[in-house]
Amino acid sequence: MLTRIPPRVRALLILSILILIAPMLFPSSFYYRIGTLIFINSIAVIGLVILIGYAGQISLGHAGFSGIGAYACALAPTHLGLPPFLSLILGAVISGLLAWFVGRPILRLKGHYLAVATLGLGMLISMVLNNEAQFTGGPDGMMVASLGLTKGLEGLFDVNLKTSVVWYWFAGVMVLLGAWIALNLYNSPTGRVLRSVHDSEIAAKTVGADVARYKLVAFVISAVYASIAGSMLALFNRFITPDIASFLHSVELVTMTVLGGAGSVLGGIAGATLLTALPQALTVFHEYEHVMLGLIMMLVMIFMRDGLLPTLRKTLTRRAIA
Amino acid sequence: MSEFLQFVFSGLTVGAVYALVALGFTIIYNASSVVNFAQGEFVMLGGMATVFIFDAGVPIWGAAALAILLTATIGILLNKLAIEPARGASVVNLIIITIGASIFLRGLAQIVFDKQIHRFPAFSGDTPFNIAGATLLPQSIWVLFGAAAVFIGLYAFFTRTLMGKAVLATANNRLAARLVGINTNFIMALSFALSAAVGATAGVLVTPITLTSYDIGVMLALKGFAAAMLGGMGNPFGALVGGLLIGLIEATTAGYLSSDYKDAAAFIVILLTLFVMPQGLFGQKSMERV
Amino acid sequence: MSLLGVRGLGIDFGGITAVNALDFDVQPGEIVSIIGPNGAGKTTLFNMISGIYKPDRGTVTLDGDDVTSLEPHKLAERGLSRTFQNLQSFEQMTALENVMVGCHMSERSPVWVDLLRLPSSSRRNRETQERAMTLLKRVHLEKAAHMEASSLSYGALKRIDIARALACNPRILLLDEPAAGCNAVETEEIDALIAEIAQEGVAILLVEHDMKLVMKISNHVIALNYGEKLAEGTPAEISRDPKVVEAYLGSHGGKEAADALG
Amino acid sequence: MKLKQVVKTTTLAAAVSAMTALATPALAEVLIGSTLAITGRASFLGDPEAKTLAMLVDEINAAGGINGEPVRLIQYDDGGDPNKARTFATRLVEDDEVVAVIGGSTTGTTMAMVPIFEEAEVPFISLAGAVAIIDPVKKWVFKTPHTDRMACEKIFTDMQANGISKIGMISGTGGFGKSMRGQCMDVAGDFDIEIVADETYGPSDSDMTPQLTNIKNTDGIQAVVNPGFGQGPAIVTRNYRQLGIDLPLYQSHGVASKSFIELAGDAAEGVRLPAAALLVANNLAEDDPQKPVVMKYIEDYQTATGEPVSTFGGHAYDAFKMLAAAMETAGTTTDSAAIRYALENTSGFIGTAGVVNMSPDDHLGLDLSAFKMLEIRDGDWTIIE
Repeated sequence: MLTRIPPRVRALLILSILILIAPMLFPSSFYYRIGTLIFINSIAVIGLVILIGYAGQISLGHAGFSGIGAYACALAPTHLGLPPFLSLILGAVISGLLAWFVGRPILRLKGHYLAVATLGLGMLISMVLNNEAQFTGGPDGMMVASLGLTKGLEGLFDVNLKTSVVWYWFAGVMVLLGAWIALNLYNSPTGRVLRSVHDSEIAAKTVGADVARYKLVAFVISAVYASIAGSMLALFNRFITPDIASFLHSVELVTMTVLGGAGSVLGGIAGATLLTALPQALTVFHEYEHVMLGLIMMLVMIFMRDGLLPTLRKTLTRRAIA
Repeated sequence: MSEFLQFVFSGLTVGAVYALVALGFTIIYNASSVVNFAQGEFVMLGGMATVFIFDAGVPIWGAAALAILLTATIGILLNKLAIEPARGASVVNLIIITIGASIFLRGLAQIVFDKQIHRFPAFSGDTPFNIAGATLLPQSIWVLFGAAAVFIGLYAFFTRTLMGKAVLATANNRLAARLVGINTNFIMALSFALSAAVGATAGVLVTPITLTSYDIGVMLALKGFAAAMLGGMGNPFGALVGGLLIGLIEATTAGYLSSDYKDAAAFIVILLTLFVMPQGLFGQKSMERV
Repeated sequence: MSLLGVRGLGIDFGGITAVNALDFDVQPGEIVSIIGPNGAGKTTLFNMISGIYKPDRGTVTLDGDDVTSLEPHKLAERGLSRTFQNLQSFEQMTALENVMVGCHMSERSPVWVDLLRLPSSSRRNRETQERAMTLLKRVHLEKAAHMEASSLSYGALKRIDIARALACNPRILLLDEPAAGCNAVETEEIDALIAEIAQEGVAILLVEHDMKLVMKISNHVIALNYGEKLAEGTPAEISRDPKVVEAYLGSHGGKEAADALG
Repeated sequence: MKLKQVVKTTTLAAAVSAMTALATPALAEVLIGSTLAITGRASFLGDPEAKTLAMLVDEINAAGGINGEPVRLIQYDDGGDPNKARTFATRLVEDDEVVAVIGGSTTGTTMAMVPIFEEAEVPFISLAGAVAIIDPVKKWVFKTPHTDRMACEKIFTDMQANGISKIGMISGTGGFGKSMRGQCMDVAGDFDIEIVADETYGPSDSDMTPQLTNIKNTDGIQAVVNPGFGQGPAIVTRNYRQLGIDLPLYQSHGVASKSFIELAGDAAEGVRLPAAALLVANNLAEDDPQKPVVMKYIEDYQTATGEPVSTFGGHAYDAFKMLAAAMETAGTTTDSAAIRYALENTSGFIGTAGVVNMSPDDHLGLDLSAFKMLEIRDGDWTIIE
């Protein structure tokens, strides 16, 4: 019966159900924070699913856009008097514009050259955030205004709410929204071109697709996703440091995307879930955390090349047939 | 003038290390089209292993040789256990695999060694040479000559020896190489061993100047990767020039412009170069075959 | 005025001349074949005409307009479409989706329309899907519509390639060895398909090693060797041309020469 | 193929079990939490801190615990990442339900966690340097290390005494260096000191001769200060001697461990820095009240770990001892408000950093006298006051 529902709707249904029932399994309110972080990471990862999974273009610098989003929310309220929510949009606009400006020359590059160019872009953003301490507070970071979600809801309904619980639902809705858009794209004229670029850029060109433009579209969309995720992290934590824009964070985002399965939105979210929750589970192993993380990355990429979720799905369908 | 010379000395010393890391990238890339992000870990292993073997009472030369040998073995294992089983995987997968390997090796190093910063004595003391008002440490000369020797050695290996030519043949066309009787698995193992040894050599040469700890690999891998791409991936001469160039840009920017933005200057130069020359300075123009 | 005009076209790779001083024309509805031994520069010629390589010399015109070195997607908009010798299928997409991508020019829409899945986006999706299905039927692959391209046979992929190129509504179609790797039945089918397309008024430029096919369907044949035009004429003229025979004997041995002689 | 299948299954199984291992039940004990940079760039801070805490918990449990209850330490490694630190802080408060927290090896992680403890009303003792942590005073936040501002003041006092008025500064761009650089700029005027050259270097830089050449060539410069920690200061010191600069070089309390002398080698000779008594325990006067405290810590730590002490581990020592004392004074191991009150009223506590006298306006409780000005002579620290 489930198979008659279009895959797009099915994915959104599964996601909604998971978001709804997960809190019933939470042993303490702390897990709302983990859930929220998973959702925030998922948003950035969905953007990368569009860039890496759909269009086949790698980026090792997307944390830079998260940094822009985060610092827009940190700086705009104090310097421009903008409310935090508009700051989030301002950050997304700036990230999108920057991606649009630098995207064209960068996306002419391929493979490892593209990797090093995006890496350089991310590093440059991270260096500005680190060095311009009079604005950004430098490496020690700065406080961020509150989005006022909890206060607003408490005022509306005259109840006492926990910030992380409110954020869990807010971020959950944002993930659904982000996933809805990415899934819309998948089977649309634009999405098809992106996916064709993934397999053969030349063939895509010969059917009349302006490949450079479509790659740019994917780059800008993914930058906006990363920026919104960065803004949300800043507003959720109410404190931000330039670490958010670091190379390691970029790598973390790409790893989440690819580990879970870059080609699918649900796969990306699975990757984000695994890598966000894993360090919490690995505290038991303490000093072996890095060894295990590295090992998991290698094993999954060697033995499950399409990522966790697609491989799992294939194994299950094969079993079902057998 | 003396100040400019000082910047050049600084840039060349640091650049020579980047060049050695970039050469390591090149060797593996040429044999397997893999960009090995664990390259920085080879440098770290070379330095850290030398420190610990030296502290155990082995003379410095023996310690260095053992450390290089150990790192080369780890290179072979990396190939055997992580790269070979992943043959045919996509670029992104391979990037994640090698980054995973680098995280793994770093994690292992902090358990096997420790998290402290270390150093061992310079080979020829710490009394600097004074050249036209600028100073140069004897160890810097070791680094520079070491980089030059590695480069010349590799050049001779690839152009003069049958084995070297076999590596190039494998790089060019794996199947054809196997058909003419080249043991391509051996060639791959050899390349990883060679690359790891070059990285470890860099670690040995440079530790007395830059010190070492379990986590120095990340930044070195980034700079070395950038240097290799700037020079044009796969070209050893490009790697050498790219490395030295980045070192010089950093040093002169720190000296003349702003020490805050010296790393930024290097990356801006790389970005601009790639915009104009998408294959790097000396990279081969690849013609898409359709 | 010819539909496609090639004048003095040439390109060098690292100092070696791959194609030189080529002239020819293709008229609407005409089937022109390019033949020649391996390495004669046939695919290079295709790559120059379709904008993938930038020629070093000469011009390419469409309807008299100079289109030399125009980006491939601009050429597609002007009605030039092609297939590939070594298959450039979108492997992770289904057969149907492969052809749907070919319909790109008729379904282009603003990105935000697709992102929000506005009704117009869904409508276009449906229309494209119907059209792509019709094209798949035309190449007898409707049964494979929902299979991933990577799981299809070489012969099937060759035909998907043609369907995809047809989806662009081309006025001139460049086919690079469409029958390579196909069995006798499939070759027959492709043969018929090409003739049918040409009858609809589409000009066809064909590279093909199967000489029987070439001699049977071509209006006009151009023989290349070492990047230069060796001979040009009707299939009958070419098969009698001593230079062509020698080029084939010299490089390919007797069998193919015998084939070439029909 | 079979191997592949096996690995696939085990990887999946590992992933699943990792997800379910998130929950751990709590017992009736004194739960003290800590999150430190045990790995990562600041691990040379977090590593001795973590080891010190583990050692002290064993010690106190062997002696019967606090108020007769055994202590359990829940220790997390945030790798110096503020986002992780905040997550662990939330976990300590909401999931582990600890009564107090020691941690935050760096200012960035500390500042990220502060709002959590303020909101949850859990006493928190930070081990990070910046003055911003306790200025302005936050109700539930304390710290044990001297502030970077105090280090600047101590250095400038020494300079003033030596007639130095024009200095160069070369600082690391990591959090510690950057913050201390700002504090030094702030207070320089109070000591009639002018900073005429201001250079920086990155946390993983390996050669600072260009920056030092610029400082060397600045007119009228009389001394150089190097705020920073990690390998940077050791390289700066070596480059300083390589360039033959013979002006006094001041390092910060960020290098206050024996390994700095080892790493910088002969070049360290003559370098001055402000540091806690811990480094010069042997040279303290017999009647110095700190002497028995620091001697015992040094001995215990070296026996427990086989490694030399650093002042960083000392910060953790002070924090734990102060917390234990506060719990004993308050007579409770559960009432966080009472523990906080006792902490705030700590007076005459003798730790490795000095004598601590806290108050509602001062959640550090150390003054400049806690700092000793040291000089490196013959490969060892000497007090020069």
